[in-house]
Amino acid sequence: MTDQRTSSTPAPPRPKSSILSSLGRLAAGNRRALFPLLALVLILLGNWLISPSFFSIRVVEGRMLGSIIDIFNRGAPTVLLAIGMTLVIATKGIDLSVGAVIAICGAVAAVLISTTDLSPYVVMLLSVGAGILCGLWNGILVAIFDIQPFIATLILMVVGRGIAQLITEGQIAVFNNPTLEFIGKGTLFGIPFAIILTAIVFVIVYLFIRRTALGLLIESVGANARASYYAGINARLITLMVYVISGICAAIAGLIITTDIKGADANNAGLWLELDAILAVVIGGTLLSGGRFYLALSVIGALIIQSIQTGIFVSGLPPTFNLIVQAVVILAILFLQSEEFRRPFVRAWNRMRKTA
Amino acid sequence: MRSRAFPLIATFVVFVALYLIGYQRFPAFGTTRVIANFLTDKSFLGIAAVGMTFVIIAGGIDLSVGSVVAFTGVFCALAIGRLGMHPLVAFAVILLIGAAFGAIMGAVIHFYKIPAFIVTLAGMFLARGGAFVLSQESLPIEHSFYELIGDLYYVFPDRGRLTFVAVLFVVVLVVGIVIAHFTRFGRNIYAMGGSRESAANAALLLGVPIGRTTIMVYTLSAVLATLSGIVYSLYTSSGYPRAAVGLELDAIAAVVTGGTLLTGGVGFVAGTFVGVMIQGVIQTYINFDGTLNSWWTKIVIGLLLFLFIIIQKVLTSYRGTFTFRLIPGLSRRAAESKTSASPP
Amino acid sequence: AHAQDASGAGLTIGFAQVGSESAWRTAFSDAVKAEAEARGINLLFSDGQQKQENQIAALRSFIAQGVDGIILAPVVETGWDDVLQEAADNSIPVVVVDRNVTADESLFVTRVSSDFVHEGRLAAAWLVQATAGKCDIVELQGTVGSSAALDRQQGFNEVIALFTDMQIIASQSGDFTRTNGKEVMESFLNSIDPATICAVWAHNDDMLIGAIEAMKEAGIDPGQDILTISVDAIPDIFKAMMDGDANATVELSPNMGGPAFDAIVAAINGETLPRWIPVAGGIYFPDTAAEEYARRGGQ
Amino acid sequence: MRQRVRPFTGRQTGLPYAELVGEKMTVQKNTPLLQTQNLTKRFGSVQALSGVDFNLYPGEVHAVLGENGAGKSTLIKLITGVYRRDAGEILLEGKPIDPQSPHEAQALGISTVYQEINLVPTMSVAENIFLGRQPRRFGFIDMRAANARARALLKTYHLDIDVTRTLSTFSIAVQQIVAIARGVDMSAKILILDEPTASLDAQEVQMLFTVIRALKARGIGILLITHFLDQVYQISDRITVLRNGERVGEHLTAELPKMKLITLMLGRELLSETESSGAERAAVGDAGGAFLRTEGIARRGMLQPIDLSVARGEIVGLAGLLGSGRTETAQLIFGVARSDAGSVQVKGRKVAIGSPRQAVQHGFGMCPEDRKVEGIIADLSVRENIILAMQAKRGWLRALPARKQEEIAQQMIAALHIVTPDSSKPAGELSGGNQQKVILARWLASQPEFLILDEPTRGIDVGAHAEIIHIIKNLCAQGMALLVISSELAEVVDYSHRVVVLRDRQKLTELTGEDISEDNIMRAIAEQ
Ligand SMILES: Nc1ncnc2c1ncn2[C@@H]1O[C@H](COP(=O)(O)OP(=O)(O)OP(=O)(O)O)[C@@H](O)[C@H]1O
Ligand SMILES: Nc1ncnc2c1ncn2[C@@H]1O[C@H](COP(=O)(O)OP(=O)(O)OP(=O)(O)O)[C@@H](O)[C@H]1O
Ligand SMILES: [Mg+2]
Ligand SMILES: [Mg+2]
Repeated sequence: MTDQRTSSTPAPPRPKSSILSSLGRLAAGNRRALFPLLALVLILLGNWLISPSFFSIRVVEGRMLGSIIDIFNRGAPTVLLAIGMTLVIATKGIDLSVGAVIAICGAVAAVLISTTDLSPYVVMLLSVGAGILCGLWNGILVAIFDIQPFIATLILMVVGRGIAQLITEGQIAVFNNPTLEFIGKGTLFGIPFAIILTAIVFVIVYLFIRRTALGLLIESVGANARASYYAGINARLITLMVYVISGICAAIAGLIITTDIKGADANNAGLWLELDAILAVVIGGTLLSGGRFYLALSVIGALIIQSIQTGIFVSGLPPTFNLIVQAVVILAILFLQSEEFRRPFVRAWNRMRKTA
Repeated sequence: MRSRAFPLIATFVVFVALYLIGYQRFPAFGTTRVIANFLTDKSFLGIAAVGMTFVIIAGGIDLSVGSVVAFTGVFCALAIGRLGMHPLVAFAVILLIGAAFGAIMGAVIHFYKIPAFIVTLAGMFLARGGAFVLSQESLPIEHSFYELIGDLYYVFPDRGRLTFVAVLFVVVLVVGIVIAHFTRFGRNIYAMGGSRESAANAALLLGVPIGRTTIMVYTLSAVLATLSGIVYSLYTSSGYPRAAVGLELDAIAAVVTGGTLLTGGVGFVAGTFVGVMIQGVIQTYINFDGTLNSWWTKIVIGLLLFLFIIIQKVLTSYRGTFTFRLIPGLSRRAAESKTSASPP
Repeated sequence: AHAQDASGAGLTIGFAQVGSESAWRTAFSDAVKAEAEARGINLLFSDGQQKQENQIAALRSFIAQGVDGIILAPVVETGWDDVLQEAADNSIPVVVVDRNVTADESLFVTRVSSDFVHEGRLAAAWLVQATAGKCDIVELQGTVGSSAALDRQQGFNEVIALFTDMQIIASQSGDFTRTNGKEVMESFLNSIDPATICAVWAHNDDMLIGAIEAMKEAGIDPGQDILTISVDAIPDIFKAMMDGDANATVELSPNMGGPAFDAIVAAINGETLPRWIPVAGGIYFPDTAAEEYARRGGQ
Repeated sequence: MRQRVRPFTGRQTGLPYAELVGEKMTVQKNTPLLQTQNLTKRFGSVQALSGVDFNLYPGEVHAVLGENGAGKSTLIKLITGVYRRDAGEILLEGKPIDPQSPHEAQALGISTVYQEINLVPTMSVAENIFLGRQPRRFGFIDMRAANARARALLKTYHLDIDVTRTLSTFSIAVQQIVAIARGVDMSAKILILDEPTASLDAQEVQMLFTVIRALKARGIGILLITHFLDQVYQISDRITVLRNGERVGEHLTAELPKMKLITLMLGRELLSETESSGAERAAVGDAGGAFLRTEGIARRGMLQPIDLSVARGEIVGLAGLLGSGRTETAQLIFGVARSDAGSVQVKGRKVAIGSPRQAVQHGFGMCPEDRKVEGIIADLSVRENIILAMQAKRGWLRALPARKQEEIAQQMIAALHIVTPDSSKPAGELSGGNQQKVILARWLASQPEFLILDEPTRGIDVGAHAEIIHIIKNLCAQGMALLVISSELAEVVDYSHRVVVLRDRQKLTELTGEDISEDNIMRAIAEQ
């Protein structure tokens, strides 16, 4: 299904399947994709000013290394979470539990691989299965029991970390299994596998959402649940599905984070990552009040957040200032995106052009 | 005919039931000690949660409160300890700073149409970061005024202590209830949150001054968060930049368990009080039990919260059929009893 | 108070723990619980989830319950005056473990802890020896503002300040976690020529273990190309030593339960105690790694 | 004493003495209460208003008429500061004003009832009426007084409801009355009513007009927008007609014949109001066999047991006053609410319908009454709104190809004359009447066998009204079964083969064939 949503008003053609095509749209003058992309470019340039070697890529033992690779590699979990979170937010929901789900799925994988003889592939499946269960739990609370998403997922956010600790008994469950570790540490064609995996997940989710009518129905339910109900849409099923997708994304993120350090850290894995994911979605332009969503721009949003993070690391600034720098940069991006903020500048610019 | 306060009453009933279960297991629950402890230990959470209630009813959210609490504490510690300010002066100054902080967040939300979630998230980073810049270490506050406040408590016969901060919490609560229900500002907040869903904002068309109300709501929340920070600094006699991490989530949980809808427009400040107390009971119960290890503590807290919400849900929707409740918003009109009316 | 059996059997003691933010913390909690069980003490455990307010509430619950004694592992040093006063008013002895508190000394019986500043000094001293006082160091800090991070940094910096050729060339917070330790190390290796880095100094073992992964992926041999030093002495760091990836770790002993219980019993019996009961912590090297690993229950 | 007062002379005002002392009204006629000059507004590619001049005098009812999307609501929203104008002036009593928000407009004495019901659904009726101007005692809101006053106020509209109940629990008609009551109660100088009577029945309309006349007598200027031309001739003094955002004329009502008015509005002649004879009715009867038959479906507190049948190719009208249970009947049939008694047969087979989704699977469709809440999905495009029901019917797995979507949307836009620059415009930005058409299009696109229409012509202009009725008849001729609810009896009488009359949530009687007439329906309702 190609998307033909073009519009005269600021409304929104939906980004296509990749960052590249988003860039293409930028050339086509697409306002919505413009500002997140512009922000990303500006931040990367800023990083390059701070650290001249920012864009350089070394190859060591067949593995590409460099800050720019780091951004994609380190950003992978946030990107994954942002993909799931976008869909959840589009239905007017929110999923606070993703950080805890990361911990659970990581713990499941680590404990299973180190204490049983299961094949690593089975372990991966079981770990993703745990993510599906978590998503189902959230989805059932929200869709069937009609509990407010914030509070419904807050429950799993609290309980989930406890469950993860229960599984690992409060220790960091370490393991040694090259197959499993490949998810987080392996490389394919020199590119860290986590990046490739994330790209694959993105494409699959994108196709799943846009090739079926799911995307439209999600937007419809998010924009007006009651009218959608009258139109004969099964809002319950849709809601359930987005939470499950979010659970799956979190599980994969959990596998990446866990295998990256060869240990499941139930206490810290994915801690506060849900906030990053939500932030990424918002930077991408999806409204927290539901409705229209922009999957590719959420990915850009996640990369922006990671670029800020990596930029801070390479800057050598004392860590005391980390939070302030993040806040200022994020605010700057949001101001840049705010039409109301830009308006006076645009006017002044137009006036200048006229007089000139 | 069902009263609109019904959810509030249901919430309260469940709270009492929860408390009685605790009492049945630990008789000490019945002492004024434990009851007064609820108020004292949850005073700063409660004060922040009152502010959060307004923001949520207005259809927004304020994630900055925990950081504002920390910043306030560190600021007070420095102002009193380093600059030699009298605590009352320091309080006045920080309350003004807090008010300005809230007003700016509100203005950014209103004028630049940036979602509250993100603006206040940035506010959260800024305030916490600011606290770190002021001091990385925890700073003790030693001042006779703090001792004075610390000694200001009423002792019940069974040695329970009604502290100053507990009383302050109750006062803020009462003032909050009055503002919410008996002032035009309060009603405008409800109107704003209740019509956020409508495409052409009904509150705007009805003549609610949206901009002013938005700014005032976030100012109120920030002022109460600052007050909460002052209470926290009184409670601990110190300022610590890492204090109250995640307080906003607790506050939101208290507001929501108190029956306020995150979609805005519906809720009670008094409900928030019950929500805060429920957290107190759960915490005290776990502390009294003393056998839960770290992870079981988390699991039990979450499950009790879950249990509570389910019971509340069942109680408050006993009339609507199941179908109605599945669709948000549908329940209200269709499921509520429509008294048969005679045509004019 | 009536005289008490030296083991403390039959006492009810409340233990306000910080939380379970790290594996070391969990080991610490487990050690205290095991000790209580061995002694027949009825231990009320409270997990503060890294929040002082929760810990204060826990202390007040303990007081309301009328426990015989309280062990407090404070999340932060300040802010305990009022609640300790309340315990004192109710004649409940309090022993502070792990970290210090700034409250008036009369309000608690004693303090059982190691010395974070000392740990930092110890780490620095070893590095000075190992590099003959000439080394460019990258530092992985703990969580910003935590007392462990602040004190370890202070102790370490005090020592290296004495050597003009020793300096910290990059420093960033890794939040005490493996993931962040790895991420920060990666960015160091990208922005600084790895050949110029002489050593990694991590405020805890977990961050170092993450950093070791980062170094390996960048084709650097940790422990060889870049020296490593960290604090905690958790089992996994000994494993790393056995693999030749880590050079030294300073111990932070989790076994503070025994002395703490002893102190409470002594206080109940009216004995006077020293203000500070230090717990021994040494520095460990690869030569004893295998044996330490086994001793600490590594598989 | 009187002699001492300095006599008025024309010199002071420059006007003839006679005009000043003679007819007070004349003076006021010369200074409009509200004046707009050259008002212009553009939304993206749509020129909603261009250079509109408009005058409202004290004590007159001035109707602003035009097709759906002509710019009527935009005119109002510019006056009250909801939108910023691109150009033009607004003068109040001769002085330029520039309200930045409805709040400021209100403060200037302009009170407005907007087209869609714009009240706060989560607040009580009384609070909605007094929002922003609550009675206070000692500085605090006195809710008791507010409730009492609200009750008294609504009494004048013969509405006896519990004013402390949440607004959203009331039907759309009640909400409409509440909105009007609020607006009227606040009106100081000017009252603007944007389609206030869209969901009211004849009695309510008369009540409103009584109130309007009283305001008129007080010298308040009233701007009225409506699509009911009969009402225009009944109440208004003057008419301004807008077409495509331009003013095409201002006339005294008395001097403008209806047909000329329609031609002015549409810019063309109206489709001839066609056939509809008793003979035709008899011909259909139950030729197609009953598509739907309900036996005693009911729900406690909502509807008494009701028997109903609709045949293929038949239009069944539901008539009754407000609150008589028409919407409830539709909701039970469509599965929005689950019935707790009785049974439903579709094509002779017993079925259980527990949700709209199941109803849709059985070939049902329903245009709900409350288009803003239950109908339109404002954020989605016109195209997506149109294909939504069809897509829901296919299930989420089988997406409708984009080309097909566009094709259907274009078809519907053309067939229903939906005014929109293209199919990708967000539906929420369409004018009210066009939104209504989009919802109709949604259900037509899903090709139902049985369609329920609850107030399908609400807010539809005369031209479109005729078109929609035409469409309804055509659908019926093609063998679709229709159940239509409308407050306009004339309309019901026009197209129904059978009329079911409801009162007090109960079926009173059924009229067929020659018996169908407005008189008979009214009589049935009035009968004890
Ligand atoms: N907020 C908006 N954004 C974009 N276009 C708009 C907006 N509001 C109105 N329009 C467009 O302006 C035109 C005039 O709309 P308006 O609502 O004034 O019509 P109207 O005369 O009130 O019609 P109706 O009788 O259907 O209510 C329409 O084409 C509509 O699509
Ligand atoms: N005149 C009235 N006085 C009091 N309550 C009324 C009046 N009219 C309607 N109501 C309320 O409105 C509720 C819903 O009636 P509703 O309008 O949905 O029925 P209806 O027959 O579908 O009417 P319509 O379709 O004409 O709006 C009734 O339960 C009643 O409480
Ligand atoms: Mg209109
Ligand atoms: Mg109706």
